[in-house]
Amino acid sequence: MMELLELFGEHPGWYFVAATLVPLLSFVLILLASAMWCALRPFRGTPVCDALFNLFGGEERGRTPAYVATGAIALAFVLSLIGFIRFTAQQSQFETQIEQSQRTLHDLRTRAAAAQGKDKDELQEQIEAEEKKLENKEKMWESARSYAWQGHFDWLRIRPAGLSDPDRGTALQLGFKIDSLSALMFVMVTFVASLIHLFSIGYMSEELQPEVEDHQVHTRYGHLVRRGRFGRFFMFLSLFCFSMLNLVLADNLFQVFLSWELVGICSYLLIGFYFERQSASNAANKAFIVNRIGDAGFILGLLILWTNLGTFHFDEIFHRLRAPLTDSHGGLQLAGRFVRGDLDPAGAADGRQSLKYSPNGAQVVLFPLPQDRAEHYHGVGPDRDDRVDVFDSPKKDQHGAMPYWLLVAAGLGIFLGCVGKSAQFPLHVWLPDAMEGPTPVSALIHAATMVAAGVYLVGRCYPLFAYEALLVIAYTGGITLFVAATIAIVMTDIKKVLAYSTVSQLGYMMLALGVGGWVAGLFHLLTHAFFKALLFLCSGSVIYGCHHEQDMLKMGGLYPKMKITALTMLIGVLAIAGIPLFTGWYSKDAILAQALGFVYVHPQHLFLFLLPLGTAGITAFYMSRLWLMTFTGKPRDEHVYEQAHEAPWTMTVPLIVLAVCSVCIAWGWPVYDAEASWLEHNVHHAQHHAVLADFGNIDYTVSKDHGEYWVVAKKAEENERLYAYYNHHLAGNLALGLVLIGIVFAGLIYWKRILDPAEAVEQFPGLHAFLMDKWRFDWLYSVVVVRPALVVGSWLAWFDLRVIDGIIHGVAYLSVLLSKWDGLFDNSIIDGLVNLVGNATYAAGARLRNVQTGFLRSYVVFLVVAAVGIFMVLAYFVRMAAAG
Amino acid sequence: MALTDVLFYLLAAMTGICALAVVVTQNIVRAAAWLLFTLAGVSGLFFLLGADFVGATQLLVYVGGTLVLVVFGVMLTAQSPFVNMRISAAEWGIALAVGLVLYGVLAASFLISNPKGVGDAQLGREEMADSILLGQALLGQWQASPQGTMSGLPADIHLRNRLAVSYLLPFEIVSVHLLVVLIGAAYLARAKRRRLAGPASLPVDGTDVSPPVDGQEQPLGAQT
Amino acid sequence: MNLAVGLHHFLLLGALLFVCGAVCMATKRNAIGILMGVELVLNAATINFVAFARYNPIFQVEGQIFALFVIVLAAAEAAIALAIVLNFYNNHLTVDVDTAEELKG
Amino acid sequence: MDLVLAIVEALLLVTFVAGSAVFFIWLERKVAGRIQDRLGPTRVGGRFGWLQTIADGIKLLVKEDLIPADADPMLFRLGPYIAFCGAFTAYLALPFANGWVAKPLSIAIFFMLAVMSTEVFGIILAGYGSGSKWALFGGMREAAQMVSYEVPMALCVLVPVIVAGSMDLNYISNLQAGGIWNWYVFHDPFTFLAFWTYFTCATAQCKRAPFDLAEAESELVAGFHTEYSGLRWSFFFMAEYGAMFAVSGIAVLLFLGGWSTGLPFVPELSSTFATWLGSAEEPSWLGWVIGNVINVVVFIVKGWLLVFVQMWVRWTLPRLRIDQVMMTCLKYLLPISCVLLLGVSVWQLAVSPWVEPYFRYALCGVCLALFAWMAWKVWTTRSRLPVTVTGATNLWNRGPIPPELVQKS
Repeated sequence: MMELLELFGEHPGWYFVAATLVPLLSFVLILLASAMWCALRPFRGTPVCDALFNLFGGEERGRTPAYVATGAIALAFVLSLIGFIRFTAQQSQFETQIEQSQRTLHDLRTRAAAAQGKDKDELQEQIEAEEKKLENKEKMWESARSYAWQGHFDWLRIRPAGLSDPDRGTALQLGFKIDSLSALMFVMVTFVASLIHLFSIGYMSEELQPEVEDHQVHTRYGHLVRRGRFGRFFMFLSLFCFSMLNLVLADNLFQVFLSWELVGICSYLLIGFYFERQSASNAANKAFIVNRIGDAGFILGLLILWTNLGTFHFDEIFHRLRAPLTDSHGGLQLAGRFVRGDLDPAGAADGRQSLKYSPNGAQVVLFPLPQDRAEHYHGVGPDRDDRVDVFDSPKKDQHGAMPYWLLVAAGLGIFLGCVGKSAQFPLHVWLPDAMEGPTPVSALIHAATMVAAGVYLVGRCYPLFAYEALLVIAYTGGITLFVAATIAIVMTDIKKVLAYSTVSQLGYMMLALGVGGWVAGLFHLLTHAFFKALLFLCSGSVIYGCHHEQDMLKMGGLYPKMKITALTMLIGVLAIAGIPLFTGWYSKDAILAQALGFVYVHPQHLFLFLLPLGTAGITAFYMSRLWLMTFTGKPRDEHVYEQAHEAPWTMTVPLIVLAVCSVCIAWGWPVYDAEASWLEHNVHHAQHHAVLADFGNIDYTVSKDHGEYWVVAKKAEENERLYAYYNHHLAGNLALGLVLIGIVFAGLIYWKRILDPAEAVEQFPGLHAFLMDKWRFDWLYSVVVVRPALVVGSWLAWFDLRVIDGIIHGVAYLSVLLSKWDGLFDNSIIDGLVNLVGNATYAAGARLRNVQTGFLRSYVVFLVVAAVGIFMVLAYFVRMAAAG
Repeated sequence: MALTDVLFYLLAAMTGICALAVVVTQNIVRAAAWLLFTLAGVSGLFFLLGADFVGATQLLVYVGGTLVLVVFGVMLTAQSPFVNMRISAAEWGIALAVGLVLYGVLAASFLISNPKGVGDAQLGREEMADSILLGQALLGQWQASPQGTMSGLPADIHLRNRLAVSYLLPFEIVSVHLLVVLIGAAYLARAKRRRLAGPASLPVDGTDVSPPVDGQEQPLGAQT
Repeated sequence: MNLAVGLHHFLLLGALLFVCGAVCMATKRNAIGILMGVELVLNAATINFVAFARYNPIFQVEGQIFALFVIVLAAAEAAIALAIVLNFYNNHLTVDVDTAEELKG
Repeated sequence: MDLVLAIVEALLLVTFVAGSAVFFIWLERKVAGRIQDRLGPTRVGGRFGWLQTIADGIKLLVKEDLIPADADPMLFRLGPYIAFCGAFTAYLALPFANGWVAKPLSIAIFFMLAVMSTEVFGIILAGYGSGSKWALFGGMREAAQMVSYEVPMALCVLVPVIVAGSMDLNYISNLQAGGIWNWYVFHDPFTFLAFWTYFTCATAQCKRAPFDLAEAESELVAGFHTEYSGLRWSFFFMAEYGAMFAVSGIAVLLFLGGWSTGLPFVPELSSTFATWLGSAEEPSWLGWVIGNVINVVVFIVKGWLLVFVQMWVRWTLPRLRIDQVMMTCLKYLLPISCVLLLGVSVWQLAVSPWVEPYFRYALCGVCLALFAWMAWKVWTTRSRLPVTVTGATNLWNRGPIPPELVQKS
């Protein structure tokens, strides 16, 4: 215990490790308890077993699992909050010093301007001193910007056979890297997850009863009746949280992949929670299989990286791929970017090849590790000598080269994995079906854990995405957000609408990441988590209140019935729509601004701005449609309306808390300033300098003696970031106009009911049908993938049954024959021998039995006779010895 | 033919004859009596040999203790003193034959190996270790380790650890062992309920050997 | 063989006692009789010890001490044996060792 | 020559044992008569009733020896002899005076205990061989009692042996020569207690009252010698009285200074006389003999006193029950004797060097004072011994006696 505390003291990163492990602990606890319960159940009756059985919950296991899981995740939240506070405190001390010295410098200058004479000289001296101090502060600022807690240990070490010493060989590591991004993710995930747990206690309460009747499953004897699965649900939730936290915690791709798969299986288990329902099990399978497709790409990327770089560790990968910031002569022109070149066949010597720098070369230079000693390093690039010797199979501390297309492929592969997880355009089909799971699960998947994982991973791996890969990401996001939004317009299932809104919001994030809005995308990820969780929980509350009625066509006018739900959901709607001063506003405008800047610099990608801009309006439209259809107007279904009621406090309290968060979680000072968001500022700390290198036009020509590099706008019209910075309000206002239009439309149609949606449907029946069929993706996949797969599968099955099984059966038949002969041999000869020995022994024993009379005196006689015999024999030998 | 020789022959005759009587008699109590004379004769031989302490111990332990114990055993377990526990003449024959062979072997072994006997030591020469010497040997104050090679020990063993050899520890061990044995015996033979209900069959001489009630006749069981 | 008493005479007497004890063990069916036989054998050993102590100065201490040990251990043995006999009697209502044949093969 | 000497010694001892037995029988009668107001012994048998004992002897000699029908004749005959031999052999190692002992043994006391322990066997054989259940019971009881009382007795004997550092009785009693405070009974508290414990055990060992369960007439007719008569019967009593004197002699030798007169500043007599009549260079054997004769007298008187005490106890105290006898031995005397043994060892090792010899003086003084006080009381009360009409005596009565209770004689 004390060691653990000291560990916390000396390395605050362990806060987050602990926060990760706590849900796992609760998972294990609940699992063991349930296992004991099941093991003891048959043996009820004996007092001991009864006592234990009741200890583990008895006949009707209460809410204990829920309390355990909720307590665990709440504890994780507290831990990560403490860790986050300590982290930010350690980080921001640099900046406070900088700002304060800047302030002093400023007023010194003003006073210097005012003053004259000798005190002016004094002031000048002071100014110089302050400037010199500020230079060092700039260094500190840089170090603060890339500040991180890390640590790792070798989990299993792969070394060539016969290589015994533990240091060589490559190791799969488990570790943690805490920068401000992951710290924020921790707080967000644990917080939202805690609220969702709390919500679930109420929502899943009917699973508490020993017998639950599932109205959606029809058996021959009526509805299915099964035992409640309260504990199982919370067990899965805990595992889910653990996997997500572990993913956020990871400092290497391998660990990420592990938790990646864990998240996948958890989503499978939770989506298929009501696995008796055909639809639920189908949805679970669908989610799982679609994710497998993505993971195939992920594994591909991992393999490429492993073979070329020999490491999974994020920082090592980035150091290897991106050019170092400085070398012994100061800043580099290509600092932080990929350095490409061509191998020229000449100059090959002792396992090296000479690589010549060219802007579009087919190879990428791999830079040596470590890079902490920039003095001894001589950079590559136009401003340095443009040749470097690379090794064929480079060690980590040597120069190397890998083909550029492989790098792109690796990036695309990893992105494919993210596409699967985050339900991006080609693979988005599983997410709406995932609504089959319980609503809290949907909330968890959509807000905090699963879909966030993809975006988070893209953000994490940003430095290894080549330009083409980033473009693919951006377009994928653009297409996704548009497609999903259009589908969401026509959906009438309240949860489906939210699902598609999630998809489109994720598209926003992807797009932002693709166009260099690293901060914007992850910022949106965080804010979206809050209001999307809020929206889902609200929908869950509505569904709960309407007795599992999800169709909005049967709702309406529910506002007086459930005020809290309605108001909180309204807040969520406004937030996602991007009304100013709500969280969505800050993040979405940042994305739009970044897209605008990108499009300005690269006009050929105009759609990358138009799609999100238009979709902003569509989003506002369908979200307000959702809210208005649900809560306003006169009820469409009297029955549902009569039954409707407000949810218990365990469900409303999370709503209120989340509503507050989704209003003011992103506020900064001044509040109305979109650029001054506290959250964005924090995320910005974690930004890798590669982002600046790709989109920021970092100027490194400042000489070394001036200190380190910093960011300046060289040519504003070529700098997406600066353009975005200057035109933030332009993009924001455009979006706001569209948003207002969308909201007004929705109000006219669904609240005032001046316009009738049916007319629109009649006017564009094809479009409507097309949208209702979700752009016919499922049909497309079934035609292109599923059916061919089935046909091929049938062939393979035939081959399997006939040929493979035939061979196996033949072999089996032969072996049976052999063993029969062998058995004969065994029975006759081997056993014959054994029995012979046994019988002989038995017969001998039967003979010798007569000696054992059981009469003491006969034993004595034997004894004496034996003694005499031995004595005589001895005497004989002694005589022989004496005789010589 | 000194007096001691005469005494030896007397005692030896008494011992041997009484031992034979122990073998041949069929009444167990008489056997005990014969055994008493045997043991007494043996102790007399010890006194004759000058081993006073051993002789006295023999008397105290054997005659006063063991033999009384044996007789108590007889009394406590007697269905009837004259119950027939004879064995067949064949077994008698076998036992006697084997015994004679054994005796022949034993006698022959040392008569043949050393016809004249070890030296010509006569009784009466005062070279027997008296009790004081014995005690000193027990305490290791007097050298008590074999000197010669007769016991197979190297000849110079007494030069090095002459005073080291002490029989105190074995003596203690034996005494503790004796205590343990007594406790164990008392536990084993503690008064238990007879398995057979009802009084035992009355012996012909009217000796009532029904199970002891207050333990007055059960020195082993009742007194510890 | 001279009439002057020497080591032989004691050894012969010890042998006689030993044989008597052996035969006693071999011919008695009474458990206590067998115990007496054991005592005889032990006495034979004791006689030999003391005789050696007397006639072989090398053993003038050991002989007596071993004799003492033999006597004490004989007492212990008798106590245990009698306890066993009593138990045997409690269980079989007899001391005829021939009835103790539950384990006879 | 030594054969003749051995025979002479044996004869002397036999005569002493037999004679003392006769004397003890007479004494027993007188004591019983005195204590229990038995009028017979105070009247019959001529002067001091000495003829009575002679008559008894003649009667026993001429009486017929009965052997019951279902007795085991051999064992029946063997019993008395074994018992008598046990008691008699003990005298072989019993020194009557300095150096006057039949067989000087360095382990005399051990030898005596050993041979006296064989007496049990005679009694067992007698009890069994008689073929009578009373005899059998008596024998069994007797055997159990004697076997168990041997243990604390031997332990108590070990106490002075530890003090003296030898088992040679002669040596031990010589150590106690000089003043009475040199007697081992006063040596230290443990020897003091050991004396009383030993005496109790000895009383029980030679089956005297109140431990005479063997011949508890009220329960079993006469114990192991129910069936005996005549000479064999008298052998038992010779054994008993012999044992009485033997244990008393042991007590005297171990605790009460043996043949030392107890007068202060008088060293061991025989050597004194020898050097007095002769010189230190060649002491005269005449003086030796004279001194030793006095020693013998002193020793025997002491022994007789103890025997008298045994009789006194017998005719004073009621008889115990057999389980009480066993309990007394095994629950009280045995632990006490063990404690005494340990205590005396500790005393010899740790305490004795500090308190010697003052403790002896103190204890001796206290005991003598006590004794004197008791003697004074007895003497003063004996002068007007009240004899009530019921014949019960009341030794410790105070105050004037009502005259009508005084028996005129």
